[in-house]
Amino acid sequence: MSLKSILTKPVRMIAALTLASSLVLTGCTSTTGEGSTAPLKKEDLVMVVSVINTTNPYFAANILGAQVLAKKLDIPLEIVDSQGSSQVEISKIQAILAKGKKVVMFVNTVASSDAPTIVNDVKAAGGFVTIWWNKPDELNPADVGNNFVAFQKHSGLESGACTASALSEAIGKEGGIIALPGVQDSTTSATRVAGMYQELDANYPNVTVLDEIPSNWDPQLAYKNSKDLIAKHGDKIKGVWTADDGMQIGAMQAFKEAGLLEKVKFVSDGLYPETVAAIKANEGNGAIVGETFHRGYMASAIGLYTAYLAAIGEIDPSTLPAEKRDSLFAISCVTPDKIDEYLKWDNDVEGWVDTLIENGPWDTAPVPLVGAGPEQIPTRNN
Amino acid sequence: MSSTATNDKPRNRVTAGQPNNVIAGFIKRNVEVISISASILVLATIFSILNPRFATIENLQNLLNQAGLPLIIAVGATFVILIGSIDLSVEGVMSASGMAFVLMSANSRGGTDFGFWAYVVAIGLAATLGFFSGVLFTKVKVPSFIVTLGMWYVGLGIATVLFGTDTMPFLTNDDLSTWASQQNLGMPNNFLLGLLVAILGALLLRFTSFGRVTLAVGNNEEIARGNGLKVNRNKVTIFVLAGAISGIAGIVATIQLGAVNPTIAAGNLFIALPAVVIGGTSLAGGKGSMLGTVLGVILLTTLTNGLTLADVSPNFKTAVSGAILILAIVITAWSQRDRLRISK
Amino acid sequence: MTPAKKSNGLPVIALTNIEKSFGTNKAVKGVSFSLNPGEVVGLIGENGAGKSTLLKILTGMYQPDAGSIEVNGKTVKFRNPRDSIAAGIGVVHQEQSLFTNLTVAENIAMNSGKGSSASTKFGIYRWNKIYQDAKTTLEAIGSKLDPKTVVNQLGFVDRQMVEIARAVSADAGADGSSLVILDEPTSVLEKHETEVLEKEIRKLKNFGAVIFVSHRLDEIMRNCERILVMRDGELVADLKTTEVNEKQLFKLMIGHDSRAEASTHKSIDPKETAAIEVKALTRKGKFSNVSFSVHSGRLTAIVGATGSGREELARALFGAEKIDSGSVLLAGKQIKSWRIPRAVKSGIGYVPSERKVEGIIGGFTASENLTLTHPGKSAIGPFLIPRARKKIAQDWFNALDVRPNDISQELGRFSGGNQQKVVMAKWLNSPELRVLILDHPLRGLDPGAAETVNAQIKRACKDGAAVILLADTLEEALEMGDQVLVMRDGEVTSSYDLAKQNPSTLDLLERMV
Amino acid sequence: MTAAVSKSPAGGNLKAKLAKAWQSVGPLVVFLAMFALVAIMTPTFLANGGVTIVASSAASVLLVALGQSLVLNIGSIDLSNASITILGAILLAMSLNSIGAVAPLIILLVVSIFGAVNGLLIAFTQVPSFALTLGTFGIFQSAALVVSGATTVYVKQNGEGIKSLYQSGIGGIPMTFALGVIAAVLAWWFLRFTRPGLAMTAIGKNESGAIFSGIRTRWLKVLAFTMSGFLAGLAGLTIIAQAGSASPMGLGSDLLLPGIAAAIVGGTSISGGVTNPLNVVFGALSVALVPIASAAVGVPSQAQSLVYGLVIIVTVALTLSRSSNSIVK
Repeated sequence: MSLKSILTKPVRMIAALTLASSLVLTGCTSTTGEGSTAPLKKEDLVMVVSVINTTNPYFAANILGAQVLAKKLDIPLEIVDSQGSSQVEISKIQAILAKGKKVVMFVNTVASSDAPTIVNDVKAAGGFVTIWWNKPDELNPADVGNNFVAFQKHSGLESGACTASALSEAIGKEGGIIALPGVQDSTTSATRVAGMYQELDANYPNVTVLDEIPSNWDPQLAYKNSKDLIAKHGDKIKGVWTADDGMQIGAMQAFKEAGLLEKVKFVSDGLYPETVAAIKANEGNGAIVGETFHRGYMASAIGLYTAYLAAIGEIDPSTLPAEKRDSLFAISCVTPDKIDEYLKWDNDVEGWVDTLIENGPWDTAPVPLVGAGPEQIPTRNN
Repeated sequence: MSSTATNDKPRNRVTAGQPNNVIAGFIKRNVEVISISASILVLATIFSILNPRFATIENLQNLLNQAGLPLIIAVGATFVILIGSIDLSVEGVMSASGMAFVLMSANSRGGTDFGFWAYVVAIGLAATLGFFSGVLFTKVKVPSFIVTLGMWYVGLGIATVLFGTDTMPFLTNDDLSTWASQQNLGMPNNFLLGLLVAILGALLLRFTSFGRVTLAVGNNEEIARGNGLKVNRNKVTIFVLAGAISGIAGIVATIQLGAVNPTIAAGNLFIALPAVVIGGTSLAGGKGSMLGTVLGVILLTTLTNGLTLADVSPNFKTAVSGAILILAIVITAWSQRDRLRISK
Repeated sequence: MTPAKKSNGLPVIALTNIEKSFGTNKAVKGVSFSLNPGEVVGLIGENGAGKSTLLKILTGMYQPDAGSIEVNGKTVKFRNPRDSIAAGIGVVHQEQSLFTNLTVAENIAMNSGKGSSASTKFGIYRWNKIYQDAKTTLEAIGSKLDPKTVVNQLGFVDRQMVEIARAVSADAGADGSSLVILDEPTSVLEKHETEVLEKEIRKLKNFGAVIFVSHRLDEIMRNCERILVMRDGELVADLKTTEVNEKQLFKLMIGHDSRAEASTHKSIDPKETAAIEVKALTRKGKFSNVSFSVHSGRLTAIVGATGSGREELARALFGAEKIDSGSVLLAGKQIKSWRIPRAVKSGIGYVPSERKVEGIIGGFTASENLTLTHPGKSAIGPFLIPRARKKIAQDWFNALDVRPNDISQELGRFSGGNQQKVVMAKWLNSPELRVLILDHPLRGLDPGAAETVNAQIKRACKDGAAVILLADTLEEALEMGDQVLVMRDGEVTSSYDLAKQNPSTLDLLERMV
Repeated sequence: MTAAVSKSPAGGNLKAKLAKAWQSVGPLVVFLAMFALVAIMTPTFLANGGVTIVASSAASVLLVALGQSLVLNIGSIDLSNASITILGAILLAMSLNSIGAVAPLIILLVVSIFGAVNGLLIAFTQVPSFALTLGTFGIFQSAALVVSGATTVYVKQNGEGIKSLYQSGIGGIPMTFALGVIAAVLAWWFLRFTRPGLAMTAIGKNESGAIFSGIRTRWLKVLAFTMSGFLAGLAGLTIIAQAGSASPMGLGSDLLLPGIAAAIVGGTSISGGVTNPLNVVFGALSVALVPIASAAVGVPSQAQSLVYGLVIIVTVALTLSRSSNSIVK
């Protein structure tokens, strides 16, 4: 068999396959049906909360909120664990849709690009869904229809700005800091990082970011990267900015081992129970100087309740104003001295959910609706 | 993946002890060790030129500190690869044992502190998973690749179940949670532990019938059976050993972080495996050394650490280490190129 | 390890009515015999006669369906190789069975699971003891090998010695005399190497009894006092060497007389250009400045001792070894960048000595193997026509009387002789076969198969192929060849045109060593 | 199955025949059994297009697995093909926006070249594929991050044709999966009825033997890896079809292990020389079914990866081609 025949082989296969696919494109049935928008009966409904994994504190809280709401509304609840994989997420959601009940769904998407597939499938199955945190900017709920009730999130820019200023103040408005973003292609992480830079450029010209290493929301990786950065910059590091508290745990451990915990300040997003504990224990003599407050149980409850209202016909998404289809909810800057004002919510999740049901999804303290998306990531000059 | 035809039949029938000089022979025998050591030196020089801080004591200690965990894992992996098999379950088994360990030690979730027994149970659990891999592999004849792939998820599952929905458990004992990076003889504890495991592994390989039978099985399993060697027992033992070592690694990982979640071990396998291969252990089995493995781990850790210090954009890091991996194996294999050579 | 054991008069081993069958076919039918201490007994029979099955039973690989085995008077059952080794039965395998990555000493110790008992204390290896034991064993069989050398550094003869040392070391566990089985130990050796080995074999008596399996009847006659002949799973003869001659033995094995006709030697037609011409061919360290030519229809036999470089030369002609200088001309045309695929395309065929590794694809069916290189009508361009393939294969199977006559069975399951027939057919299936290179084509073949293969070689010649033969024995070379080249230390020392000259084996031997 | 079996003529033969028979139907039977189980436990699942769901999520796995089994068949392994899929998908998304409708063909050519580079390096530097493709895996991954700017790339125009592959189908089977099946049939035909195909299997069974049969083993290795790259590219195409976008960590970024698992569940031998692309189809379906099934029948989410692991082991144990080689590694 000659070399020529070998090299021509793939070409032949390409030809054959493209021919085949072009053949099947013509005149074949469509599997995506039309989404219904007629009000549904409560007993036909099933609630679904989809999270990236079940062990991260934030997602655990997502599940908690869903469970509480489901109990209050007395609707069965299903949990989808994406195990960090878009494919698993999508196919599991499809599997639940296939079981026939009409879904009221809250999805914490693994990647922005999962959103279109999910909302289309839910639409096809006649369910109602809200997406949190990640979706393509082009994907406008209004364009999809009532079944994609809303996209909701807390502002990442604000989160970044708020932690950045807290950190800068704590280190005396000057000096070097390091930044540990999350997964590189996550818009959540990207917006928080952008917010940080925006704040620094605007108000803290003397604070410089020495290094920025994505650490994939992974404490272990954040720990490793921090170690390298300590070796690289030594005591030039005055502060550490991380995109979530999980990575902060790893970073703090690294600085603790280097004996620098007392000399360096930390800020991050999410005020996880672990962080609360660290603050209460006054780790590193007040090492943590700034946090943001928003809660997984609040997010899931808001998302599910919005979808629920649309499902039973309480609200008609098509008539809602833009900010209620693509929403930004309040996020609060927290300094260690006044975390207790916020923790009170955690002590009474049930009570909070009651007020949510009472006030509706858009104006429940401490996370009322504050603006409309999509968040534009500003382009930095320099 | 693994060649079954051991094709080193004597082509040229001249009895060996070829007259070419001793140095050449030595180099020929230790080509891997020498070329890796060389490449480590080269990299180190380049990095310290790019960033003087690379050569500082602090960084070198940090480097060893990061080498500790992969080193422990790589030792187990070496044994498995020596019989031409592979163990992908490492990360899952690590999380399972790590989770068990923290939950049985003094931790932020409360619960009783079983002290010493926490270690026993954690390593025991890991060894058991290894045992099951070994049995499924030898008795049911499922390729190690797939058994251990499955066992990876099983371990992960166990960890997730143990974790439940509660908060992330921290080790509350500070001496313990900083042990890994404490220095002794100028070297961090976890690296010393890794070194200890490696030395034990080397001794096991050189001075016990277990070790020698391992080499024999790796060289030619059929002959080994024909000679009445207890092949299956040897294989199962290896997987139990590898499991136990992963268990130790799991404990070390949790100690380093001072806390544990199911993804505690993420990414470790794909440092350890290339390290073993670069270290000159043949994926076909029967050929390899612990020294090579140790050097392989140091090479890769030097690389990742150096790239960070050299301000290489994170986007390019994997590419660079990938390229270096290729370069390393190509250089090692170049001398042995031949038109009849079989490489899987 | 003490030679000259106390013999309690009982037979070392006694088999009675051993039966073994696989599925429907009976491989061994009621075989009984016994061996006394100090006896060297030859076991002969065609491939597939049941020899190897019988040996596998003796070494515990298979369990007999019926019959009993006694060792030194005690009835034994071998559930696995370990049992048989423990009973003091050692084997020198047909294919070499050493761990090439371990030392000589370890290979000897590994046997009998001694690796885990005698030579270790609390599981810890005692290297000195292992080296010591190995040294004594090696000395006992008169070998000066260094126990510390790694086996992959050794040549064939030395490896064979290690095998023997390991075989005799097996008896350490046994009480009473032990049995050493030599399964075609000489099949891979050159004539003069064999002689070295045979001396050792005679020494083995001291350890007990010896079963000597070989296809070379002359060897059997030389070395054994008694000869057991097997055919179709039965023991058809058990007689004293003094009572028979080679012809009778052949008849007993095959069932008919040898058909080897008197050989005629074809002479060159000066006008025609040689099918293959080699000019000053050199491969550093292997062979240098080799020149010769073979005309189509002629057979050139190349003889030479170990390290004469003739294997390397043969492989170089096939493109399997790099050529440093010199040139190869096919029908007058010079070939550039000589590699195997090019060689095959230009009509060269090569039957390697390492049949299992290089000659066949064991996992492929016989028909796939047969048509893999030269599909003939079984392929149009790159496309295969299975039906045509089956026909081609079936025709060859009938022509060469391959047994079992089942073209869709994996070739790896056939006996060596029948595999070799298929390998021959694989090359002969090419219509434009110009040159056929044969590297020890009869190695490990029984006389029956050898006859068929030789017939095919002659036929290839008649059909106009130029054949280059690396023969097992000088006799073979003289019988088959039209021309004989003698090589020593990588150089051609002399060349005989048998159409004109008529050298003796001695003449050749002189120029070899 | 020990050396003894493969040597004993008749007995081994019988075993071999049985094994062959099971080999040809095993993966199908196992998948059907699992699917039936789900259907019984949650009847509505089947009614509401469960088949469609499984098929659509199996499509990309199938294509990657096909490439993998072609490489496994020559006794090598390709750890880089999943990263080629992602890179290909990203390049496709970008080029659809820029150069338009011809983009798919160009991208398929490009990824085939990526595969060919793998093959050339392996064939001519003679390094173990496991290590080498581990290296190129890293390189392709970086490339994906760099070209995408570490963010999601959306198909803004000219995407309709490709998207319809996912949205449309025959009898509820999306075209993406049908594409995979077509590829499987072609691969099967190639391996069974062409000389290069047969020669590849020969390499997997005994490379030395193949070399001495005059087979161009080097170039066939290159071809196998080229095909693996090409099929990985097709998988990338199905990703675009499903998501209309691609990102380094998004949909399809975790296909490597499922791909290998699918190949082996489909009866492919990891030590080379044995594969049946048609069975890989069912291998892929089984691998895709497990997470879906566990969600459908309501396995507690905490325990799902545990179940996944066990099922993979069991299915392989059932579908294994044991007669292929005497030594399991």
